[in-house]
Amino acid sequence: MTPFLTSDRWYDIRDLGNLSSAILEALDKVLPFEVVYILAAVIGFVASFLLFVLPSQLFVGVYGERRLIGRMQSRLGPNRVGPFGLLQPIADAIKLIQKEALTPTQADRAVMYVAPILFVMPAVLLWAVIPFGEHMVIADIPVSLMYFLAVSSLPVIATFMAGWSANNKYSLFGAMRIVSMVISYESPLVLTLLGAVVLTGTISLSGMVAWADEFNIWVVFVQPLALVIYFICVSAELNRTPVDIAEAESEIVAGYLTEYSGMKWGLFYGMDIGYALAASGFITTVFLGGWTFFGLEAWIPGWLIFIAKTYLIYFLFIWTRGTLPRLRADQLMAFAWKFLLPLGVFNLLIVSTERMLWFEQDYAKGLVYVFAAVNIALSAVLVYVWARFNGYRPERTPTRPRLVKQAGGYIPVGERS
Amino acid sequence: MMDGFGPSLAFWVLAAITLVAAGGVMVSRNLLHAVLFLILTFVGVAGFFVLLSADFIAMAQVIIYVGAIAVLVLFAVLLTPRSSRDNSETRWAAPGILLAVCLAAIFLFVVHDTAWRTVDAAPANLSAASLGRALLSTWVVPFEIASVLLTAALVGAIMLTRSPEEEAEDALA
Amino acid sequence: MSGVIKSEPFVINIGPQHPSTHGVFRIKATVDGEKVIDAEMVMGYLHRSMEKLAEERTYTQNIPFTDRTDYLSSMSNNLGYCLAVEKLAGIEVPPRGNAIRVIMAELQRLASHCMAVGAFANDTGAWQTPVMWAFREREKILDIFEVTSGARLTCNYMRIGGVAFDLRPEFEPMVRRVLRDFPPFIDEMEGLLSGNEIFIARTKGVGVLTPEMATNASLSGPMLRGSGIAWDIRKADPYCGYEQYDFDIPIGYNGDSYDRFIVRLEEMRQSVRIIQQALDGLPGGPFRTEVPLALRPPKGEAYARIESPRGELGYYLVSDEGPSPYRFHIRPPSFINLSALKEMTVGGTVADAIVVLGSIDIVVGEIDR
Amino acid sequence: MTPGLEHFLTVGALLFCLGLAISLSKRNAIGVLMGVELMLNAVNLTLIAFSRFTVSPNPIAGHTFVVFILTVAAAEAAVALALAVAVYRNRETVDVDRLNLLRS
Repeated sequence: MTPFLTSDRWYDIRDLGNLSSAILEALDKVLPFEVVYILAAVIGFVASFLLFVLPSQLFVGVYGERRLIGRMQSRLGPNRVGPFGLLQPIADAIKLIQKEALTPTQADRAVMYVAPILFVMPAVLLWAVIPFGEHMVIADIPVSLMYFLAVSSLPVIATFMAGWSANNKYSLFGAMRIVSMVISYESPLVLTLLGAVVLTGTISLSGMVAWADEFNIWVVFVQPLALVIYFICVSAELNRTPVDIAEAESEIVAGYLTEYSGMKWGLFYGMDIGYALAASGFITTVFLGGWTFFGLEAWIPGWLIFIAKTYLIYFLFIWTRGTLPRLRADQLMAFAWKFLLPLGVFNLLIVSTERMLWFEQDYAKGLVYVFAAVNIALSAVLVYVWARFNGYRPERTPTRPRLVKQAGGYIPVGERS
Repeated sequence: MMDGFGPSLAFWVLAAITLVAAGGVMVSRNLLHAVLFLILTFVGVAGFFVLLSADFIAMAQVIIYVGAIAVLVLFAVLLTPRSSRDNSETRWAAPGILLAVCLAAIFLFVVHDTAWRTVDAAPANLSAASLGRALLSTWVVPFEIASVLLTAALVGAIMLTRSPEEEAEDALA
Repeated sequence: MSGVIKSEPFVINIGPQHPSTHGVFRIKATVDGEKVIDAEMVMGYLHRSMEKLAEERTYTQNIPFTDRTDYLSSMSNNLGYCLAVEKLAGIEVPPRGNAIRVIMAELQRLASHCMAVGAFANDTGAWQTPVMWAFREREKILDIFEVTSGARLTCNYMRIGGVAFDLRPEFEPMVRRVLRDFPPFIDEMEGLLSGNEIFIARTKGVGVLTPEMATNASLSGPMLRGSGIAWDIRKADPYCGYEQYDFDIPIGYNGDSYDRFIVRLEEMRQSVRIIQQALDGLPGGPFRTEVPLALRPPKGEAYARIESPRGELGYYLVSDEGPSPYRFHIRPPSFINLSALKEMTVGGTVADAIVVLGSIDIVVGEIDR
Repeated sequence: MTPGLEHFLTVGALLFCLGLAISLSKRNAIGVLMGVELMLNAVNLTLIAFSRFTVSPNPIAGHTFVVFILTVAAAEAAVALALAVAVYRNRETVDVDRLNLLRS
């Protein structure tokens, strides 16, 4: 049958707790094997959804993000509904459901209705291949990294549909921007992931975690540049500030979301967070060793480590959002093509060379630590040199104006007053 | 081997989705709708690839066709003006469709009249790793030529779409 | 601008309801893809006919109107109007009144520039953080205004011949606290924005005003100083005893949005210096010259100008010896500064247009009056 | 009914003919391009089906072909769309019926 269906490691609920494993073992005795197997998968999916995705979405994504951003902006954030304002996301959802879902008269109604649904589906599908812990992956397919990339290229279509169908010029701007940005950022994104793939020699996410476990080093230490580029690219694809040009509030009102209201808007908003969380989980799995922590996973459940790392990466998303201004659309394009893409190619060259050396040394365990040290230094140098080459001259931008004592006419630059 | 209810159901659903969506490309008057139907077709074909144990190809299909080509087409549609976004037929539509119908008849006849020698079990070495090995050993020359082709296409596309102002800007620089 | 996307030209309305127009202002921009090829300013959505209404009220009754032109710097507007009336009627202001006026005007400049800098950062896309930080500091100044005049935004504090009330005892510690808190805050903003590569990329070289363009459009304030022209009414034509205080005029380098931003930041530092000096040397004595409530200035005309946070704010009054002005005219800096907007936006992108509009720091109440 | 090689080939043939009909009948150059993409997809489907079902010493060859077709399709789409945009810029139309500069 297909690799999707034949993989022998489905989601195994037994890792989550003894109660469910007891139930399943009891069922195993009375029911046929396949039924119990599928039951375990379903329970595992529901459990992971209830235990991780939904709480993350609501309480880390919506509440935590607003609360943290509030603290960064010296305000309190939501603190009225429930204890510490924890029920705020639910109150928001109730409000959004009550609101009327408006559709402009000249809008393309069918497309406008379908777009939010299409936007939600990939966000759920993405979690299928992320390993929460040992054997705790819903579909452990051999090409899970490719699967993640493929599925995460789908929401672009939905956002484009949303922007185009509303028949609003701001929405159309958002649609144009997101389409052009995704074309530009897809290539450095895939190139940098290729670095991680070449290093670990697998395109299975479980395989990558296993690699990190085997060599006792996370991919990020050997591929620091790849993580940085991937983080920037994925922020661009997810429309997170500082690269949220598709829904840039101060420029094009809300971009492709301008004409949406009610729960249709809520789906876009909620799933934006869902995609950021999924990307955090992906970064954790590929670059930060997934559910392993240098042997600590023997004492702490792996899924707790995974969730902690995911939230840490998500905090980075929140932090950049709270701090940085937004780049212009053409600057973003130039950044992708002139800066990130060449750096990704350099990175790939370096890691391929290292992989070749490593192969000749018969994958000696110590060598990877040498690579890590070399790569960290090399990445810093590369970024700086390439930035200088691209015209990065901070010393040419004075941060203080000139001061003069007397009022008068024009004073050319360089003239003492 | 394609036994069992699941693969059968998957096949029929995918066939329906793919062919209906392809028909949608044909009949929809709005060019944007046609592109959206085209994307659905691509996804359906990717589903077929999964069903045929070609998981790497399926993912590549989604990444390249949906993530890149369809987005490019959408972009091109946006760059052409609203007035030329209809998807109507030319005067020569009828002969073209007739030709396609005839061809379909021939194809179907050939497909169903030939006694194909088929195997039931999927071949063992259809994994991504063996594909990579094949690409870099047996097929390494076409592989390199394909990369040259891609580069040429990239450069060519950039040169084609440059506007006169940009040429002037570059001439000054 | 070769990297921007092109399409067929179409018209896009930036405003009157738009998050970044700072009020009900509208730019009718014709764009080709993202590139702005034509921009038309549409204003008047907030017109309240103040100049005509003022002809029906007494000189003192007109002071609250001036609060409501530039509602972000009501103190400066009060001051400009009172100076014009005093010039018309020949009234002297006691030294304590002048010093209080200077402190208030400079506090108002701090508050207004906080708003300008924060909103500008918001326009570049620094989502809410700088603006909230700036509001935190502005709040302390508004508290001072509330303690002194009873109102936070529309203070109505200046009177013809001085100020409305004397300072309260809480005033000085509160101002000292502001003076203590402000320099670190400005450094903080500088660290957050001035050295930020993205911020520089967004603002450097955007909306460049050459000195010729700036003078031809008769711009003033930070707009003019950003273009490298050392011009400040406080130095060129001192009022309220500004000549006693030691401060510098910050001027920019190329006249782009970035220069206007750093000029505003530096002006806040200079304002802190002025307040420090004025507070240290605050004279005693009366704070107001008593003038009749129904003032009838002699026949004639007067024009008084001050350096408001946005530039040269002028009030022109004509008296026919009646109890109310025969003609009342405001030279609003926002309105005049806006005249250069088209030249600065055409050729850039829509995103640039927003940044340029933010760097002008308009207040629509003042444009439409 | 259990799907076999014939079923996949039928879908591929129908898809190919639909693509052909689209590319022959559409007025818009982008529509023509979409038809071509459909035909390429149909060919891919057929190749993968053969590689999966037929007796072959080297079944991965079918996959390799598909990889090359994907590459060519990407290049073709980029160039064709660039052509469409360039043609529009010069002729103000992408209607293939009206691109008849060479007609006397």
